[in-house]
Amino acid sequence: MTTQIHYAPKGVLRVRLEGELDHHCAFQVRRELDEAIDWSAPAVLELDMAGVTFMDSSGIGVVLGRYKRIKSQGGSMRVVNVPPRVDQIFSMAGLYAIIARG
Amino acid sequence: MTTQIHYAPKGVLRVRLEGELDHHCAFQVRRELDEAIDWSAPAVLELDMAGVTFMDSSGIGVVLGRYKRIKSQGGSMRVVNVPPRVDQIFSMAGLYAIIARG
Amino acid sequence: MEQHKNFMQMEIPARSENEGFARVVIGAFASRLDPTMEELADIKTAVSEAVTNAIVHAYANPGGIIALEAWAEPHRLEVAVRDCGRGIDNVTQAMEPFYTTSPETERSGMGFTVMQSFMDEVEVHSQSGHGTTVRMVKRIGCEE
Amino acid sequence: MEQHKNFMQMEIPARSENEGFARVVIGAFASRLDPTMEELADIKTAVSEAVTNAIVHAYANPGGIIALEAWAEPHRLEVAVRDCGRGIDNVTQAMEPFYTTSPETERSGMGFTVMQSFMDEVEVHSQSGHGTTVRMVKRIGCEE
Ligand SMILES: Nc1ncnc2c1ncn2[C@@H]1O[C@H](COP(=O)(O)OP(=O)(O)O)[C@@H](O)[C@H]1O
Ligand SMILES: Nc1ncnc2c1ncn2[C@@H]1O[C@H](COP(=O)(O)OP(=O)(O)O)[C@@H](O)[C@H]1O
Repeated sequence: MTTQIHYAPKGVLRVRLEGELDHHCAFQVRRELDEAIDWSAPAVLELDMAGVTFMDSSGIGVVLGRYKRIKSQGGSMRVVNVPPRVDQIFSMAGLYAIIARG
Repeated sequence: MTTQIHYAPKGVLRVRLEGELDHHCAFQVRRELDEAIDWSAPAVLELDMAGVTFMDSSGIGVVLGRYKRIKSQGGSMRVVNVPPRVDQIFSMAGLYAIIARG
Repeated sequence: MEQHKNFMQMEIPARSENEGFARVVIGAFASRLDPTMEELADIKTAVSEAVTNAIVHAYANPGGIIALEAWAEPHRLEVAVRDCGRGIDNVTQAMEPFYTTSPETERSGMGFTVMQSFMDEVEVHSQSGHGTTVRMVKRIGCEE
Repeated sequence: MEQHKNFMQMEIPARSENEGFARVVIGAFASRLDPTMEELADIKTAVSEAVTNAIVHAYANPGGIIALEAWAEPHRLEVAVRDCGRGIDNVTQAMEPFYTTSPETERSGMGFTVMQSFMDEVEVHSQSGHGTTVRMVKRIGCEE
């Protein structure tokens, strides 16, 4: 799994995830995202899921964990370009009750 | 593995092999080739190997077996578009001493 | 051992780098049943959950082993993921959505829920201190 | 069991439909060593030969089992293919190019020769009536 991080204007942190998001790579994704969040203190974290070819419930933890972190800094979060299978798992976990889907 | 069979003019039987040529599919390839050989009694059998993505020593047996069959009918045989790895295995078996490479 | 069905049984160390490997193996094994892309993804996801659980929860120390077994018959794949780890005291509770004993490592507690929603049958056998077996069945190419 | 290297061990029925499956499995396992396409093809071809031999030669009756084992450490893959079949009386002779006991089914007798030319080490242990183990080593990412 690779993460492409873009610091957009107006405090939007855009991150594009690519590859398989499982427990094995969750640690690394989490670390990269948290570094970017702490460094840029964005108003909005936007996760672009278009390139995610596989995700299991480990992905729920990654998204929820970043949501908590950014919320504690007063920011918000959204996920965009969510592939159908990822969407199914996010819905199962009731994620869209707290995180916007762009 | 799929076989595409073309009966060309002047007694040339052209067969294009596609996929993985291993022991598991050797039986089927052999049967299809032998049917075509017996039916058309070609002067030349041309095996186009361009689409062969995997081959082990089972492929040597398939080629040698067809060579014997067509030779017993007075015909000849050639292999064309041989991918490097297939070529390596054919060379190892000394196949080009008896079968032309087009 | 089964002679009529085709089967496989594999043992791998309980290490996270094997999660992706287990998915490839079950995917390649299941492909002989000619599943749809969707069915294949269901199977890989469920197996990924069960294997990840054995890696995350079963063993306190490194060196533990996970067994992945599968049986194929027409229109039906059966998979078992076994460990010899700590086991689960209360399986009913463990299978509840959002229940997790590892919130600190960002486990969501949704592993069993994902398995149940992607497979046709999920059965968990566990004995405290002796290990856990998750047995799952997926019907393939059948109308719902 | 090994704890330092990563390993896998798998058992499958000695049926020809499993030849392709064994190639996918060893390919996926070897890929963690970051082999070149060429090295990967060498490994898959050699394993295909050994697995095919166990399917073709080892068992007189259906129901036989093949074990595929692999160990990965940096720059080195070790693979073993085991069967509990008839065994080989004369291993030296069996390994000669073009030697085959099954010419009628168009075996070429080049299986062991292919294994030897694609792998860095090939060792055959066999006991008449008890089975055969082919152990192979491939060094990966090393200059010749
Ligand atoms: N193989 C296992 N060995 C021991 N405990 C397990 C195993 N699998 C699951 N559990 C227990 O069941 C709980 C729920 O599992 P699950 O629904 O997959 O959620 P998660 O893995 O996110 O915690 C785990 O938190 C753990 O306590
Ligand atoms: N696993 C095995 N069990 C029994 N005999 C074997 C096994 N592998 C190889 N042999 C014997 O060794 C011979 C040579 O093997 P090989 O070089 O692979 O050629 P081929 O498979 O084309 O016959 C075989 O014909 C067979 O007699």
